[in-house]
Amino acid sequence: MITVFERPKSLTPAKTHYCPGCTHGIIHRLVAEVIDELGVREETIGIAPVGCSVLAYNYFNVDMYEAAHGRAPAVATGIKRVHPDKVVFTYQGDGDLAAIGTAEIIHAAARGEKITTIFVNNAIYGMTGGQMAPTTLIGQTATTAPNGRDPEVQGYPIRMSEILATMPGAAYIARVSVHNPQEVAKAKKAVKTAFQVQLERKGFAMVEVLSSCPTNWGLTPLKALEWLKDNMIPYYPLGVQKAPEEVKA
Amino acid sequence: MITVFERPKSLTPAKTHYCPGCTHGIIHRLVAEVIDELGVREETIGIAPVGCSVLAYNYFNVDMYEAAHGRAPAVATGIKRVHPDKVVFTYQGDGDLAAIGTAEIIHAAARGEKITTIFVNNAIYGMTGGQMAPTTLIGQTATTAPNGRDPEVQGYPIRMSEILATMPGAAYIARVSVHNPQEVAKAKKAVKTAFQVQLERKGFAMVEVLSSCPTNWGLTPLKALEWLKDNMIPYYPLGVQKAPEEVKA
Amino acid sequence: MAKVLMKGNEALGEAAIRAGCRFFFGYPITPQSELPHYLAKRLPEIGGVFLQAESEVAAINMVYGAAGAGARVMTSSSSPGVSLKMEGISYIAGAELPCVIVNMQRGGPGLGSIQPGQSDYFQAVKGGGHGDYRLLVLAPASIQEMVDLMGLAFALADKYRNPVMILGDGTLGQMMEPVEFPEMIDPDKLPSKPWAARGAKGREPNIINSLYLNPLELEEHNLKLQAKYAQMAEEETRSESYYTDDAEIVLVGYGSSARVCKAAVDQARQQGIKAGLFRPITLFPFPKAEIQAACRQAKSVLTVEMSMGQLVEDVRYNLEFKVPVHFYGRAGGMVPTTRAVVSKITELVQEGGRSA
Amino acid sequence: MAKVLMKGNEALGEAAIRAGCRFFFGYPITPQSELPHYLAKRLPEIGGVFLQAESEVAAINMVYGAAGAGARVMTSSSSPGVSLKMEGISYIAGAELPCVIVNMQRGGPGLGSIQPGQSDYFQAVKGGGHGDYRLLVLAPASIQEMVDLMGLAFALADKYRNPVMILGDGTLGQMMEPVEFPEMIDPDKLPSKPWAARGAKGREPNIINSLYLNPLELEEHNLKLQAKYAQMAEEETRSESYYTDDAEIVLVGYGSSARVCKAAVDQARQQGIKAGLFRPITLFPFPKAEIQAACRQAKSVLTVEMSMGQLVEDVRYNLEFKVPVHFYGRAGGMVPTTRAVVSKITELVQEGGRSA
Amino acid sequence: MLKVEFDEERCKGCELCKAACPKGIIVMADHLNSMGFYPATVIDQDSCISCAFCARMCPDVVITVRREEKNHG
Amino acid sequence: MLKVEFDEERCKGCELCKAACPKGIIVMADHLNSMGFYPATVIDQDSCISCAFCARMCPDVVITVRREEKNHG
Amino acid sequence: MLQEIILAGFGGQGVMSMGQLLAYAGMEENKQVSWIPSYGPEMRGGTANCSVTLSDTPVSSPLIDEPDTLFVLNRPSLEKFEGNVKPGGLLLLNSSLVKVEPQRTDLRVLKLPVDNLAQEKFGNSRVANMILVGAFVAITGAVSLDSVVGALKKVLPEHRHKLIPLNRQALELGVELAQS
Amino acid sequence: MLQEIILAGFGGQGVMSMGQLLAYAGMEENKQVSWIPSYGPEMRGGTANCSVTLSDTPVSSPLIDEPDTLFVLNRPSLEKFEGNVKPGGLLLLNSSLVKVEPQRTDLRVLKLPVDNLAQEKFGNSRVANMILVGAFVAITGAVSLDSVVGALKKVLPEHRHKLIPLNRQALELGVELAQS
Ligand SMILES: Cc1ncc(C[n+]2csc(CCOP(=O)(O)OP(=O)(O)O)c2C)c(N)n1
Ligand SMILES: Cc1ncc(C[n+]2csc(CCOP(=O)(O)OP(=O)(O)O)c2C)c(N)n1
Ligand code: SF4
Ligand code: SF4
Ligand code: SF4
Ligand code: SF4
Ligand code: SF4
Ligand code: SF4
Ligand SMILES: [Mg+2]
Ligand SMILES: [Mg+2]
Repeated sequence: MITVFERPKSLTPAKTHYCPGCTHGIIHRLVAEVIDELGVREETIGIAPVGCSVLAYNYFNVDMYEAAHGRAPAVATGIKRVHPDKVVFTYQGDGDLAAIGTAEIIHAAARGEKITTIFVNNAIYGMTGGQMAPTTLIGQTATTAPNGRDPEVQGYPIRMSEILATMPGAAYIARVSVHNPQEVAKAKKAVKTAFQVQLERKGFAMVEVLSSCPTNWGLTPLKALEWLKDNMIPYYPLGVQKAPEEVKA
Repeated sequence: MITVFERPKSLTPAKTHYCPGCTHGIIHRLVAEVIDELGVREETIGIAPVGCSVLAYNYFNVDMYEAAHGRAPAVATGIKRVHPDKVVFTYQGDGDLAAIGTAEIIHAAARGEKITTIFVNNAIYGMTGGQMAPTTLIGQTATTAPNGRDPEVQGYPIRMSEILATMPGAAYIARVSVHNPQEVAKAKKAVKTAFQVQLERKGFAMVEVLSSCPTNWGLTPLKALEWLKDNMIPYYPLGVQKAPEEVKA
Repeated sequence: MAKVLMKGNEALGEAAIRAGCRFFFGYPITPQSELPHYLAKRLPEIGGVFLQAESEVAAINMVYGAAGAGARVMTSSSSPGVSLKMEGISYIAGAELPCVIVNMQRGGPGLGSIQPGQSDYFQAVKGGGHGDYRLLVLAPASIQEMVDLMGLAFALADKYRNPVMILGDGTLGQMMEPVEFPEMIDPDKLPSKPWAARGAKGREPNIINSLYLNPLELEEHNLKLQAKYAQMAEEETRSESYYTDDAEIVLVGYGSSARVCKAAVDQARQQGIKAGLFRPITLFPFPKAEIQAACRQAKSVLTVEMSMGQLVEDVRYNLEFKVPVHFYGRAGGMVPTTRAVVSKITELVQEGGRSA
Repeated sequence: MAKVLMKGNEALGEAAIRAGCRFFFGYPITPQSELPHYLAKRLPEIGGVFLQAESEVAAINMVYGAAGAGARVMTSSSSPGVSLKMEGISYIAGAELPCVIVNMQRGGPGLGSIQPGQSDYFQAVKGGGHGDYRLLVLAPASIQEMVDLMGLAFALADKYRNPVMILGDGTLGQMMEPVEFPEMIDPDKLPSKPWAARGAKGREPNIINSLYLNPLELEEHNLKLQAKYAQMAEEETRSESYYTDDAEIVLVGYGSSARVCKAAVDQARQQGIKAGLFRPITLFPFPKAEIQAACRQAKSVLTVEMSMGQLVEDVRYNLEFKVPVHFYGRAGGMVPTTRAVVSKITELVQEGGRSA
Repeated sequence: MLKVEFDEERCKGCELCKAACPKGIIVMADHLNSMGFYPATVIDQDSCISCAFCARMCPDVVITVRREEKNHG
Repeated sequence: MLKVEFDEERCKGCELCKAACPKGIIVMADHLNSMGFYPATVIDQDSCISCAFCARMCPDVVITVRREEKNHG
Repeated sequence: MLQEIILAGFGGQGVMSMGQLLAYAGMEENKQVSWIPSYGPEMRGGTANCSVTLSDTPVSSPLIDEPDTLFVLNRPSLEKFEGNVKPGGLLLLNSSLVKVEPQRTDLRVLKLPVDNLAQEKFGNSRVANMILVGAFVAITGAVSLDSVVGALKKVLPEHRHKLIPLNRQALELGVELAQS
Repeated sequence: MLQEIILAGFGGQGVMSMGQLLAYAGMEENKQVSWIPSYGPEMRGGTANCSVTLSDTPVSSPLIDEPDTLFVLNRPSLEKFEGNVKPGGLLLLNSSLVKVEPQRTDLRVLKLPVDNLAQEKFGNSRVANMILVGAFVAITGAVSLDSVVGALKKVLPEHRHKLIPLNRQALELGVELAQS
């Protein structure tokens, strides 16, 4: 028998604290698989955000930081400037990256900081109890938008990939999803490219992964994936927003 | 004799502290003229930034705030939510708006906050002694980029108008210049539109004004205007980036 | 009004509304999030505005905007989030704007934990931001007191044109207790604020500002602020003294530690120990005369905190080292138990309350 | 090395380089900007990195990144900018990372002024951020001492794995004085930092973190931090005593106020008044034994600050109210004059140094 | 060795694997694991085509998938 | 009344008005004002076409511009 | 009177509202009461617990180290809290879910298969917790059954008020089982 | 010896480097010296000033309230600082630019039209300030002329070192004028 699928080396044996069916777990695994495949586990430094993935430092089997809420790109910059030859990635939620950390991610991209960002967009603040995120959809309810997001009051959901793709310093920006095995495969390819772009020192790279939060969306894990497909993807279209020439081809 | 040009009522009699030939003065005057023409002087609340225009609260003859560095859009949001019928504008430099205040301006735009922002882009930190701004051009020298901005180290200049124009909450975004009388006239038109868009509650409105800093560019006022035209405009193209349908037409 | 059983965070929200607050700007953080959740629902119902800001920094600056515009306005956070507000708070104090800031403290430093803590005491009372400003700091010890102090907080903020902080902790935010609310204040009927920026109709422009380029003017401004703080010390100190009259040992604690102390005092009294409790309710201004009176006959003082020793410095300072002041603290989200405090009391009483 | 005439801010930059610092992350602000200007030029020349961050918040978090990665790293700002760093500083202290933070204080609160101030004392020594952390705070009084203390700052930061603050003010940053520099330290020859995150080659992963969800663990972590602070108090206090041996009146001041005090002491002595000066060099840990020794024979103490009274509280606290402690402060960018301090001395001596 | 193997104690019973399996051979057990979940499992190992869809969807990395070696027999 | 009038004490001598004047009639005075600048001025008022280019470019709002009334006679 | 109660189970098993119900009932009787949840990053699927104090004198800390009564709705909760119960205290156990035996021998233990009972007797496993509450009321007398029924109106959302009679039946079953 | 000096003029008139020159010269003589600029939002066109202390004992505050010597290069500076000079102090005035008379009668005043002199004698107005410095040296003896010339190397950028002889001539002219 040949093993076709097993736990990647870049994950520790720890059980995660994620809710059942939360796709944070899938995304962790993809990142770990890519690190394994690129053979850079011992060269990699990861940065966990504040958010549901705050304990990612216990799950990735690499040197890790826990960063203040929203500041992972700044922390990554500090690390990368000290160790330009190491692989540095941030793993951030939508509250972390698109709200409090807006300035840090935009300026990391503007600087063309040679880091990889995994941006987990679940359209909600998972960790703190289902508050509205900058990416919460119009009409979607949240504990701080109990009647649904109203653009007249709370404004419009923000599309970070589109914004970052406008910046010359950003080398690779893609949006993927993990709502079925096919999309998971594509997501992994994007994550791999985002790490390769860093290894080739092309500039800033980010993969936005649409992710589910069954708990705060109030749905079963399966219904949550459906909701993601039916509601998030229309507003957050999948695809590569920006890539170096070679990657595009 | 008919007076064809005189000091607008919305400016106080105070002499400004600006350096000779600094175009901050022109931009102040344009804003004051527009407030006069719209007849909203007594309904207007302005917000001065931290930057060379920090003392703008002494120059505009309207209710004024001095805001913490970068936070004018948040301050404006607080005011506008309390007084939705008043006219609220922020006046901000490029360090203020495009560096430390990145998150605040992006989220004011995302919310479609019904305020008007005058963004004075002079590609430098004037107030603090000529440090690099996020908008400093490649190769341009600054006290913190003594050998000129190198994209490999400091990254690429940021185009805020282009970024903000991607946001659904932004109703009007335009870039203008004040390097000659014709452009000054166009700039005034844009400023007026940006206030009208607010009065019509269409959403967030911003005018980016390319401005000179003879002192920190190390040029005479006239040479500074030339440098602006020759160097800034190619990277920061003038024009309306985004407008409500009626305005476009 | 009938009593209702309510979570501290939610009760604070309702109390703010009763106090005439119609504007809230905040950013979520555990363990205070039920406060924004509550207001997100309630404020729009009564024509108010709830806005989730993009960060704590934005939130406090929105408060600056709304306060300068004349509104009763509030924000709320917990330890790391409050640290981010330090610059903004200094601006608000410098510009003399009234507002209420809630800190439901958790364990620190850094990300720390989300369990209750009291280790932001210094930050609250000494001014964690730059410059010689002070907050008026109120420390409730029950849900009912949180409600009562919220009304007071808005009144004092307006009276002094100064930010007022309600310093709670995760326990007070998360627990439910029965509570009664005061009548609703109509914000339109509050005294007007002629200094507020709402459009210069028929008057000279108002300027909301903390910049004084002329150092002499800034010094004068600082002296004015100090005079305000002195007046607060004169008029606004509050405290509770419990069995201190004959107490040989006086416990000092605020907020939820004070509840534990009270139970410990009761138990100690049952054991025949003359114990008492002094509970500062205003942490700034510190109730100096009151603590001196409460400890006049004490052989020793025991300060109990959920921190590694912050309030204890102010206790020693205000008692002017005339009584030995001991310390019992837990940190990191650990809460002192009544049993541990009682055994500390017994120990001190046996020692005769000598060495500090 | 020959003496050179140099601005305080620039001298600090060169001193950091001599101390083996190769990384600087900061954001411009008056009156410290010459420090980044200097390093922007010098660091790239020697293979270091100067990076202007998008904000103070980003800067301090870059420092967190670089410090965790094992580098000697520094940031610098002035009052409002330092307030913005409070959360980040609490994280750095919580994660036990070594770094140096410079605060060239200016007048506050709020935007205040850009003239020199000393009103961030509490923020520096009590922990303006949340949680029970402390900075080791060094207060130079001359350009030469700034240079000397910079070397010490990096050494202590590494020794304790704790952030060290150099607390200066606009005067020290802006003035020029002759200065001599120490030899260059080669950062590659410094002891290695096995805890640093630089890729888990052949070892278990290192984790840079301040989160402890288990409150007992966070409490233990806090106790460990406290033990460090106690060790600092044991081993690292520094101060200068000037004519205190027979002083009837002891002046206390730090940084540039201490210079004025020294001149005042000289003048008072000329007038036959037995005046002395105690100058704390470490503000945290406070040189308690030293100040008690210096004031043993004093009839009164006069604290001189460019603030409305912050250091004075620590002076009273550390003297345990055994000597009357008086206060003379200027604020808002005003600097005490020698003449005013001398007249305050005369006044106190005439009063006989009685009431505090 | 089994083709699909479930590390049952890690399973949170989310059923994402079950929904992803093209052969419909994943079922939820009727006992709770120590975390309090009904874990997923495969009874009919033979029908498994080793596509690993289940494993790819599993957020908890519960599943190991193997296939018979091609040139095996 | 003059067509172009300069509030001399406000002028910072930047010469932006001078460069903008299509008639080239703006010159810098040879005395300093109290701020220490050589202020701009117009000698040849008659040549002025009241286009206000000078005023529009002046950062210090030094200049007032008037024109003769059309139906003046 | 002082009753300190910890209620523990998986998130979603309803321990939080069970605790609130007791606190409300105490309040109806003008007792001093407090309720506090554990809060943390354990989310759905993790364990959840709350502490309730019913007292005649002011409640010191709402946090409870040594409960008089422990409600246990799942196995991890038994392991976590059993050791803390006061000697002689009460342990109420949902034996439909907890199959192991308690270790302590100094406690009063009542094991009720409430999930099964609720399903069998009322065809609705949602009221399982009420059987335990009924048993608690019967054994401790900390609050009256009427107060608990009265409190249901406060704890149940409006649209569930029609279930109050059913809940009362479940409570009564608990009383009965405790007394037998 | 203690010499406290304020130098004031418009920004761009070179008062900052004039002050640094004096401080360097003092340092060359192993004096205790300090220099500090005024700093503020006055930028180009505003007034600028700096304070220099030359002393035999450690310098207390580098800020100077009552200078022994005041260099005045423009009119606003005269108005701003004249009143502060110590009675009997020295006022050095560039009378090419300052046309008004000082008010104080208790000062030693030296008015030199240095812009004109520099232009006339050396065809280079850039060295005007040096004439004032020369006069200062001659009158106060606070530092020696040689030290000032030596300090020029430190203050002037490399590519301007060829101007040192010219600067020396200007300094000497100042000495001469002061002595006459
Ligand atoms: C400065 C600060 N503000 C707020 C918080 C509280 N907080 C923790 S996680 C979080 C949001 C998490 O949302 P997101 O980034 O979308 O991650 P998710 O949990 O959805 O994966 C917030 C607001 C904090 N820890 N620090
Ligand atoms: C929190 C904070 N950081 C830094 C500063 C210092 N500061 C004042 S103005 C300024 C930049 C001004 O540049 P810009 O916004 O471009 O305005 P300009 O002066 O060019 O008009 C800075 C960094 C400050 N006052 N507050
Ligand atoms: S709360 Fe949402 S995002 Fe967080 S672990 Fe649970 S399902 Fe995932
Ligand atoms: S420094 Fe530059 S931006 Fe500031 S006033 Fe002078 S010319 Fe204008
Ligand atoms: S490997 Fe494929 S066929 Fe086999 S159990 Fe998994 S999903 Fe089903
Ligand atoms: S996807 Fe994984 S966790 Fe979910 S049921 Fe299947 S095996 Fe269990
Ligand atoms: S109005 Fe026109 S013509 Fe007249 S001076 Fe001004 S620019 Fe010249
Ligand atoms: S543009 Fe204005 S300030 Fe400049 S020279 Fe002309 S009048 Fe003077
Ligand atoms: Mg999220
Ligand atoms: Mg600028």
